[in-house]
Amino acid sequence: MSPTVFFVAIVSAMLINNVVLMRFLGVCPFLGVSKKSETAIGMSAAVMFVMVVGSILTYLLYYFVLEPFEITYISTIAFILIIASLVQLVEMFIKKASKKLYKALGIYLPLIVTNCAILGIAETNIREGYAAEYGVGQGMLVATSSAFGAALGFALVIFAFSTIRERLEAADVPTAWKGIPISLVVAGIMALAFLGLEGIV
Amino acid sequence: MAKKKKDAGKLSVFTKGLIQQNPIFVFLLGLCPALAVTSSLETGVGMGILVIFVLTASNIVVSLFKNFIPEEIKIPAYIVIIATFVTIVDLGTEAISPPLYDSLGIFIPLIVANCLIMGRATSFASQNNVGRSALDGLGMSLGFGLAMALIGATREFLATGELAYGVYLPLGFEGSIIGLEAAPFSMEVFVGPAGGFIVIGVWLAIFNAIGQHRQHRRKIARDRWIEKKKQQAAERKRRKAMEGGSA
Amino acid sequence: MWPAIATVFIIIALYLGTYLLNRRTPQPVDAAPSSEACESCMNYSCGFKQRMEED
Amino acid sequence: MLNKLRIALVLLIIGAASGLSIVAVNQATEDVIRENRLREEHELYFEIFDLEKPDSLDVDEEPRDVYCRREAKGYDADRQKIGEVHFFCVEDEAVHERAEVYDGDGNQIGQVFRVDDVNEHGEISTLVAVDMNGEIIEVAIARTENTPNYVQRIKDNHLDDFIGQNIQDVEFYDGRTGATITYGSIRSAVNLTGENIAADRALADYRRIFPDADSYEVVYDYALGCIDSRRAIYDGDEELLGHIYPAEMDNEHGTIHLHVAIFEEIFYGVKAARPDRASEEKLEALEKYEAYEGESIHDIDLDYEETVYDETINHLIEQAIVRCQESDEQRELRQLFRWASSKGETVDIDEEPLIDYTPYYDEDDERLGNVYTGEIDTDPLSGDYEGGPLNLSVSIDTDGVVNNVIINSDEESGFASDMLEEEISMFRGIDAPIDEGEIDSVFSGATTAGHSVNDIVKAALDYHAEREDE
Repeated sequence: MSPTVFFVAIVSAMLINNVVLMRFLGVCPFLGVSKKSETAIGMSAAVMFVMVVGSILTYLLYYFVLEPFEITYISTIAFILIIASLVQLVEMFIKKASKKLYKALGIYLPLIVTNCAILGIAETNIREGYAAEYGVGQGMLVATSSAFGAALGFALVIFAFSTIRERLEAADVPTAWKGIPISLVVAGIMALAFLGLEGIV
Repeated sequence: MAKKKKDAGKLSVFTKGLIQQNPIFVFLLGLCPALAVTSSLETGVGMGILVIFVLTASNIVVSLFKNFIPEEIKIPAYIVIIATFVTIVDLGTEAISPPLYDSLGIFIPLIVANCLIMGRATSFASQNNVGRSALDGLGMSLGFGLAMALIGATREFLATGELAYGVYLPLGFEGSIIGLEAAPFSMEVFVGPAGGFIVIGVWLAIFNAIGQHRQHRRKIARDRWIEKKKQQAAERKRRKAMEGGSA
Repeated sequence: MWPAIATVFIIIALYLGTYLLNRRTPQPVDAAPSSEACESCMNYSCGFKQRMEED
Repeated sequence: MLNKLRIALVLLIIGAASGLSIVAVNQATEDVIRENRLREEHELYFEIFDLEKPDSLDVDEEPRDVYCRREAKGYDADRQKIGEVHFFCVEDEAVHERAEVYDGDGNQIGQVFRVDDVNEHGEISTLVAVDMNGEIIEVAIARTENTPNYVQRIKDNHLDDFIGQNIQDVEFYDGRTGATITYGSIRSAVNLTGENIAADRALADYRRIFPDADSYEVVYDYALGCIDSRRAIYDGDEELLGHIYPAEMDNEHGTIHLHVAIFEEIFYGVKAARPDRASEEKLEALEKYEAYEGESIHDIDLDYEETVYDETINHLIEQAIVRCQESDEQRELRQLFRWASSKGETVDIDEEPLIDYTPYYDEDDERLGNVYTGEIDTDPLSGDYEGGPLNLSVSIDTDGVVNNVIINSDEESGFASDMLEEEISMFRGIDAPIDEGEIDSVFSGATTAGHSVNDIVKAALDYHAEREDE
């Protein structure tokens, strides 16, 4: 298997099938924490870590526990709880390890449990059938790179969006459009722009 | 008298979720599915039905066990309850309506991450009795479903000039509500991602404008009322003074 | 049938365990994240939001 | 302590309740889901062929001799067999699978191709059902993620147009509405089915000459003349069995379509294509040549004049012999002029977009015409051309008629390039350039390239007319 597979997986998850603008995953944090660019960065960092580790864990759980026992139908509950446990562990670890890091990221971690992007990417990795295409072992690498790409895409979009919103704050917007409505339209225009990237991979 | 007041309270528990506290248009909860599965009226309604089931059921169970679950593990217990119902709904949809299951895709398992459900469990069901929680869940999820239907209908109509039914939901009959023959004027962009964002944004602005207009009118009415009261008071004063003067 | 119940059970136990462990780990002194970030967010199911409201 | 016990108790109850209810729901829905999936996959096949709706389905998914082969038998309420569907793999990657449908008595009533496509609106899976005569019985959308309204519009307005048409000769509706993308997927499914069926038919024909024929490959595609191509026939082990030259010619009795088999100067036979449709006289006329099977091509007697077909058959065999003997150089010359046997010196032209021309001569050194090469690397319409330089050879005979146009090099995208190759035949036999406005409808997918081709042809025709007049 050539390394381009990973590159393609990352680029396609980041730009072409962007989690927020194309797959509509994680719209809540996209609108919720994008008022300031600092909070956008903090959230993206937390999402990136949990998304990559979470998709590895759910992948392993699916192919080494659920599938051998033929109980794939419980994957929904299993995935959400595994991700939730992961978030708890990470939060606890950060609390103990670094005051600074906790101050920076601590607030975003509990939010991640209800961030559908994480669970959505975990589910997508299974549904895409990487394991069938590349084998379970290499499939995991591809799944991990696509999760990493998705997180990069999330970070890119949420950061760009937050900088636009900072300017929108100062802009003279009709009162009915102030806040979320105009932001959604801006997001729609961003989605149009991303539509232009379709077909590069 | 007291009974009547309580009944009115029950009704408002149900109706407040429909418009006043609409989860999508007022609280902006559950925007992921509101964007992703509303490319047509039917998928929006289908998602609404699933959420009605999950939210009502989880509200009932949470309020049933509210005294039994220790405060310390409240949140994880709720997550488990919700995840269980979502798994059940997932399997049920696949059995009852495979086309709907295919078209909603990963957004059925993602109901579990819908902030609306967790939010209602912690802020309402854990503090109210079973009946009120069930009504609250039903009302809130109906509000969600109505909003989904509105967005779905808007997008489908703009994109195709028609509103179809019977394609995804097992209704037993198929057809189109409006057939405008509007194909040459259809705007395909509205079934796509960009259209979703824009349609929700425009609806939000419309509701905001209506809200502001109402507030404005209420303010004018109140101002008038105060003005009237002032005039009345002045009138009375004058009359009193006149009476005093005449006396 | 039994593997399913056992797996669900184990995962729930794992989650409850990690949740309790995390809850019982004290926050580092004066390192509470700034509530400013929390205000800009509308996610009402967020743990912090609830804790803030409780306070 | 009490608190800990309580937490443990809650864990126990929640875990048990959650696990049990999920398992219970799964047990209740498992069979329904499996049945749903089976029905979704198979019921359509029964419906299409007007068989009764099966009450129960018996699917044998165990791999037998081929790994993706499976059989589904449908029964009515009394366990009477209604019909059978046999599924096979297809080597063509774009086609998902092929199914043969049998009625309750075990007679084959038709076949169905399932073609999966992913377009801009998502996945779409189309079934194309054809009866034993190649007539389309139904085109159905089996499963799709496309926008329901587009699908509905296609279903309502356009799918019925296919019914009754022959799969080899389908007329498509050409419209540019919002549902074009969905229709495009269906269109390509019908085309693919036609190609696959044609290939199967051709192989069946070839087996009457080479009984072990298993696959074939087009070696050379002759653009001009009545011999269509040279096809290499292989057996199951990819061993070359021989060459077949499909030949076609019109005479006063209609079109005669033959397969002539010649390999290494040995004549292997000549058979009618689609013998089920050929007239008895034609088959009889062909029988005479059975005597020469296995003989050298030089020993065949081509002077029969007994029936009305003989002249044509003799001519076609003669042509096939010419084709099998020609050298690579000759073949290249004959791409541009059917009867060319040598070419003269190349003369440079100083007139955009033409580069040079070369006169071509026949066996008697009589000039047949000139071959012009030209190159365009910008789009004549917009000025910026995406495809890169496009280099063509155009052969124009002494009467000013375009004999052929050949693409020497193009840097088009794969799709546009294929379209070009396919549609360039539009220029054969014309003596004036194609009307500008018509180019769009001719080259629907490669329009810019189409304009460039037309511009080069136009320049060549003008230049040629000037020179010939002198």
